[in-house]
Amino acid sequence: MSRIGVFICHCGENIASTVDCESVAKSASEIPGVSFSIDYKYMCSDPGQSKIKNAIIEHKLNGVVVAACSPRMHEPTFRKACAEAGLNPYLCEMANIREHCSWVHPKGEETTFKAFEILRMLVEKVKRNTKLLPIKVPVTKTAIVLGGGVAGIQAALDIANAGHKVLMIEKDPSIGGHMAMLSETFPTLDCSQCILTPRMVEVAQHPNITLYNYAELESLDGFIGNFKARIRLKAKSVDPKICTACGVCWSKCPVKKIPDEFNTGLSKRTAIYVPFPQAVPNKPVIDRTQCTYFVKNGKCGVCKKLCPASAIDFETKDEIIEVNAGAVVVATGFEIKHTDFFPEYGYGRYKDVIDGLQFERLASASGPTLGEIKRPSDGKVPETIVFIACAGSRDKAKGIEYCSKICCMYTAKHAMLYKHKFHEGKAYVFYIDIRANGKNYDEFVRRTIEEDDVNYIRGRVSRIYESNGKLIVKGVDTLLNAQPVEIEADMVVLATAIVANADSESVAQKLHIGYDKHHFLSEAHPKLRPVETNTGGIFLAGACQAPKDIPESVSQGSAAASKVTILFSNDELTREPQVAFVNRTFPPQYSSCTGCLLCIPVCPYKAIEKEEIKNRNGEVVKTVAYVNGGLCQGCGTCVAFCRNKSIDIQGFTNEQMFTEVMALNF
Amino acid sequence: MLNKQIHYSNQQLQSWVDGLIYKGKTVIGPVKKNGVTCFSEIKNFNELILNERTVYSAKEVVLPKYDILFKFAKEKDKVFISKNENSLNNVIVIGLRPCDNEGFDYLRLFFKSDPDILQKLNTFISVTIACEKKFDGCFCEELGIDKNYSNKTDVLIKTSENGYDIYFNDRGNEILSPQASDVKPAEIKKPVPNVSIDNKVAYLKKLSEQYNSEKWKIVSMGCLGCGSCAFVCPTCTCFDVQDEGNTQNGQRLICWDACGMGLFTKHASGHNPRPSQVERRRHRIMHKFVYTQDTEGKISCVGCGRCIAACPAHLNIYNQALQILQ
Amino acid sequence: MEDFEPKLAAFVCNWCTYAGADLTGTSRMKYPSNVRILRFPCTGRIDFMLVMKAFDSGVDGLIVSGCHPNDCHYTSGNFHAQRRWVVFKEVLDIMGFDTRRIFFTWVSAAEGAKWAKVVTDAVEELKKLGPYSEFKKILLKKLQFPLDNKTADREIKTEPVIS
Amino acid sequence: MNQKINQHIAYLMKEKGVNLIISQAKDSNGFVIPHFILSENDIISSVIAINEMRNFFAYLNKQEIKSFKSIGIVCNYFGVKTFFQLKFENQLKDLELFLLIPTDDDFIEITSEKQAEDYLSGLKQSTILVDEELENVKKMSMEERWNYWMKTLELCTKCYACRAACPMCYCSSCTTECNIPQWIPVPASLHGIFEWHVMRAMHLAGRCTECDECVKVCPANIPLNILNKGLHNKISEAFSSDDSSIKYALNFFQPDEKVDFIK
Repeated sequence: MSRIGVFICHCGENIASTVDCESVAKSASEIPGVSFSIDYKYMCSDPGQSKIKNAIIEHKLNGVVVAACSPRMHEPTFRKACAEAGLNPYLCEMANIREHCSWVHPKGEETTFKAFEILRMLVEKVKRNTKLLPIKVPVTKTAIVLGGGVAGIQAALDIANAGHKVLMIEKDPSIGGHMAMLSETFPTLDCSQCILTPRMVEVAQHPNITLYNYAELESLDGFIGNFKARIRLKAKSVDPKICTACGVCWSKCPVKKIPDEFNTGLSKRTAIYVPFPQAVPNKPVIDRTQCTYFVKNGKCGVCKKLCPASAIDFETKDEIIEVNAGAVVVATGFEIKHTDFFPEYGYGRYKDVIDGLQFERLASASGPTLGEIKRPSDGKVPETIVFIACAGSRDKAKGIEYCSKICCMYTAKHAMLYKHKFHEGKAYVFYIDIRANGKNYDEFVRRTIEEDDVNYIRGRVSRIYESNGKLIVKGVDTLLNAQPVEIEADMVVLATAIVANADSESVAQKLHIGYDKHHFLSEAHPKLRPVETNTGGIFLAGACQAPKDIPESVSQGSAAASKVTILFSNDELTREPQVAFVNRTFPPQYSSCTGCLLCIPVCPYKAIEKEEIKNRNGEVVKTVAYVNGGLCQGCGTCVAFCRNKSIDIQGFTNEQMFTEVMALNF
Repeated sequence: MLNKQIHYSNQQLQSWVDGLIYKGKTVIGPVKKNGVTCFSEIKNFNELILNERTVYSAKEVVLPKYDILFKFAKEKDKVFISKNENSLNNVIVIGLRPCDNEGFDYLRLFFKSDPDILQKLNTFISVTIACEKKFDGCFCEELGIDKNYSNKTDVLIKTSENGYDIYFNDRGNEILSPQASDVKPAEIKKPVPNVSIDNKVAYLKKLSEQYNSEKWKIVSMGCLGCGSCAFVCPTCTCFDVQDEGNTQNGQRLICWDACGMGLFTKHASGHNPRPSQVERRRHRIMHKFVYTQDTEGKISCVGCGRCIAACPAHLNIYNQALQILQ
Repeated sequence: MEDFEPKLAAFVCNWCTYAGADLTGTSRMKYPSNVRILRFPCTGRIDFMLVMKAFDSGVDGLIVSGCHPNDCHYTSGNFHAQRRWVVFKEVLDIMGFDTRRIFFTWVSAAEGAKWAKVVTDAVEELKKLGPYSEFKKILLKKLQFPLDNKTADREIKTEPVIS
Repeated sequence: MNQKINQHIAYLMKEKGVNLIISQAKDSNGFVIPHFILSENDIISSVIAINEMRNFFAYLNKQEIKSFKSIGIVCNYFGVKTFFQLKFENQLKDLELFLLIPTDDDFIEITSEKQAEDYLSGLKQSTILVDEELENVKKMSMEERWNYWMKTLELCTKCYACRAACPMCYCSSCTTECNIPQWIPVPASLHGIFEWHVMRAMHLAGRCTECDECVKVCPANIPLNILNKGLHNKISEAFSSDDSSIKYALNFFQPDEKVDFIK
């Protein structure tokens, strides 16, 4: 028998000024099944909530309807209050008589009557509500960290240090990401590798971290706490367990003219290679797209012959392993636009027009020039360098409307490094705005301008062309009445835009997470849930979400790690029970589901799968659909889709919705 | 007892029926609706279709496909109930066939303890047309029903040379109100003991011995489990009681139900004592030919053949019974 | 028809239109009070049978509304709903059901003003169309108050409900 | 059936372990009825024009028939279409089926989805179905249409023969049998009838094979195929951009799909 309690809130004057709450409470008390009805000034206040709690206990209520504001506002409040009084929170419903009634209609009988009718519908619905218990899902306390850049490294170390297993997947032969390529870091100018490599080594040596370098995620199935990932371990052709990294192979490899990715093409590497001397793990791999043995069908094999440890095996194949994990941290990083993206700057034809990352390699002590700034074209030290900020960024015409965030700072850093290394040199920076909003950032830029005498010109560069071995940079100075400026430069550095990885879209699809129109991965909420995605258990760290500098990437890595450890702090995960389920009944029917399985493609979360019902002898007696409660997000599309109502959704069951509709009762 | 007789020409028959309608009687007869012959109220003689067997039997007059027993409504703490009164006073059903009358006769036995329906059955005046020919699938004669005569009707119309011979009893007299001079006493046909039919009925009863026969499986193969046979049958009486409405008001209805449907015997527990069409088909055949011999003293199939025409697989209930007995 | 007040129900999704209607409230826009809003998790959840049931319960018109395509909280519920409505509308059209009385719209959480307009327009349209008596004719008639002595032949007093 | 088929039936029963053939025959009243062949003795020859043939796939939903496991079924084009659709919907599991399609004096045998697909693509029909009655109904005004249907549906007794005979209505428990909540009113009042037929049409939309079995078995002569064909046309019209591999239009959508009546 229903004993519903009805609580009508005045919301101060917000409701009471147009709705006669007292009379609603009185008429509500006459609805069959309502055993308690009261109106009060502020139902959400402490005394208001106590009224609900007391009534639940005193009148043994088995359902509560609070007629007040929108359930989107206070449903959790009142459900919690009910739970505190011992009533299952899902037996509480809210009737929205403020946003949908008192605020949108004038004072009058009509409005009061509408408030009553809204209330009546909810009373009828709540009569059909059932107790729901939160769903418990076991949690596999292993995290996958996708990407071994600084954000991934930070996340992996934090999770591992919290005592959980971490599987790190890195597509390149070494972890380190973009940060390993940098020379010095703003605003303190400490050496990037000096601060990063200890972390990289820590990852490699951490007992809780398993590193899969030269590997890619094939697919991810399952749901929060219970993911199943398939990882493709690309064939390295070198057994890292045997290899001693003596270096014979790469020094003798005959294929020597491959542009070195790590040095942004400024130097060459061999087909068997370690990407950089501090690589972690420091073991070579064979680039099969370049190796003569693979390109020319078994000719060559020099490395194999020379390897003192016989670590080289041309026969190894890509291996796919399956791992279980409870959470995924996506830290796949970013790419930059290369100079060939800019027609006005010569489509990358001028060797001395380089991008910021190339400048980093030039300035790096371990770089191709051992830290000397030399022109790529002839190796001369440039006497004049022009830096162009916002190359591509904030440019709607180029389809990149956003600010790449780090260019202002690294351009200042580049100019400063150049001036430190070559005091006589002239440095010009073309900029639109200087965005130096971080700790010590603005001071750093000021220092560049004031102490290091870098010439900042506010304006854009319209064109660069070569003339007599010089690069003529034509631009305007908007601070000097848009006067045209022409600079004869020896080198031009473009602070090119940061863009999402080319495979960002396919990664997002593999992970079933969203991405924005620039293909950066989407966070669940831009402000309040910046490291979560819309898919439970998958978190974002670093520049895969948006352009970020190192401190931000690191803090996001830590944030994602803390989300993961929060998730792993319980053996079981509690989920909202408002999920769909396929009915079950006794034999010989077992379920009214006939197993047409047409509902499977309807589910946006791939939560519906085929299930075989077996009898005691293990024989399949019926094939039906099964909704995985861990994956279901409760949209109910399958419920409306199912022809014979075999699927239902808790909290919005067919019976509840039917009754609510019939209670319209005009 | 159809103890009187009168002769009508075509014209006279028509003006009599039109006269009844004119007098405010509710006349129900076979008409064509959407290409389907069925019993419905007529407004003029020409609507009548007298040379066809109706798809749905005349039981609809007494037992419509759904009927409201009563309505209820709630106001404050009071519940009001209003009983539905629909008597068949003033109703004349024309164009019945002898089989329909046999059907009504069975219904009278079946509903002997339901005063409401019994009253309905006994109120309306029946006008029967004797069949000259067999219709598709008819087998009434096999069951001892005279297709040319029925003493269970108030008026019997038989085609004769240049018109109709009309036999009637006292109730029929009321609606015919003939001129005394035209009326002749009719020869009263008394039921003649028919040994072969009695033997056949006894033979059909032997079906109960075949209750566990394997042949039921073969017989039931064609049955798809719809309710068309029961819904067209003149002697199928099963109904389902349904409450419609909400907490404020609603009504209690009786609706036709059919033993061929899977839900018919399904218990609330989920158990179904007739789990498959084998048991359901067996029940139907046994009910028509055996069970009612025990309960009402006669077989309840009247041989009208409507179910054969309506069945998606055109299963012949009588042939199937014989097939089991073979 | 002057003083005919149409009865209107609205099936809305929780994430867009319900929130949009909330916004109408918070921005204190006004619209006719004829509408009753029912909250569904997603337009994908709105069973066409429930649309039928709304007309059973006596509405003269119905608003069905959810997130704009591509804005679905559940990514694709509204796309499935959209196809469903195409077919459902065709069934009703072939059967001669007055589909002018079903208002399919998309109202986002930010479109408080659109919601007010949708309701206002629907009520206006329904006022033009009048009550849906064709459909109400096929419903079984309910016992209506006040009852006269003839219609109510028995009166039962219920006891107060005891648990 | 013709001699070649009968010979093959005998072969199937003797050699292939087929223990039931659902064949077709004409009864004494000229109705086409199912003819169940359980042994070679049951084989009869009969002459039924191919377009007169019925679609008896609904029998395969019966548990008693399913238990035969290895079944032959004599059918025409619609049977093959039904077979294909049922396979797509994961039905006919654990059944070994032999479809026998009579031709002039020979027959075609289909046992797999692949063969069915080939057969069907060989007989590609126009995607828009033409039906005189449908055209007439479409021409009517809304009020006329409503009255037309109310008049036609009036005779429906909800015997559910349309459901029973429909091969696509294979649900072990229909929504009509669900009583919490009672989706479809039980009484055969116009209201209950209307809702049932709307629901039936909706559930068959995009799945119906247009075999018209529902019309053939309806005692009340209700032209349900108007609805079936109307929906078929609507789906081919509205979702024609779907490629042919999509076998069910309603659990699928195209990105950025727009519908004009949703404002």
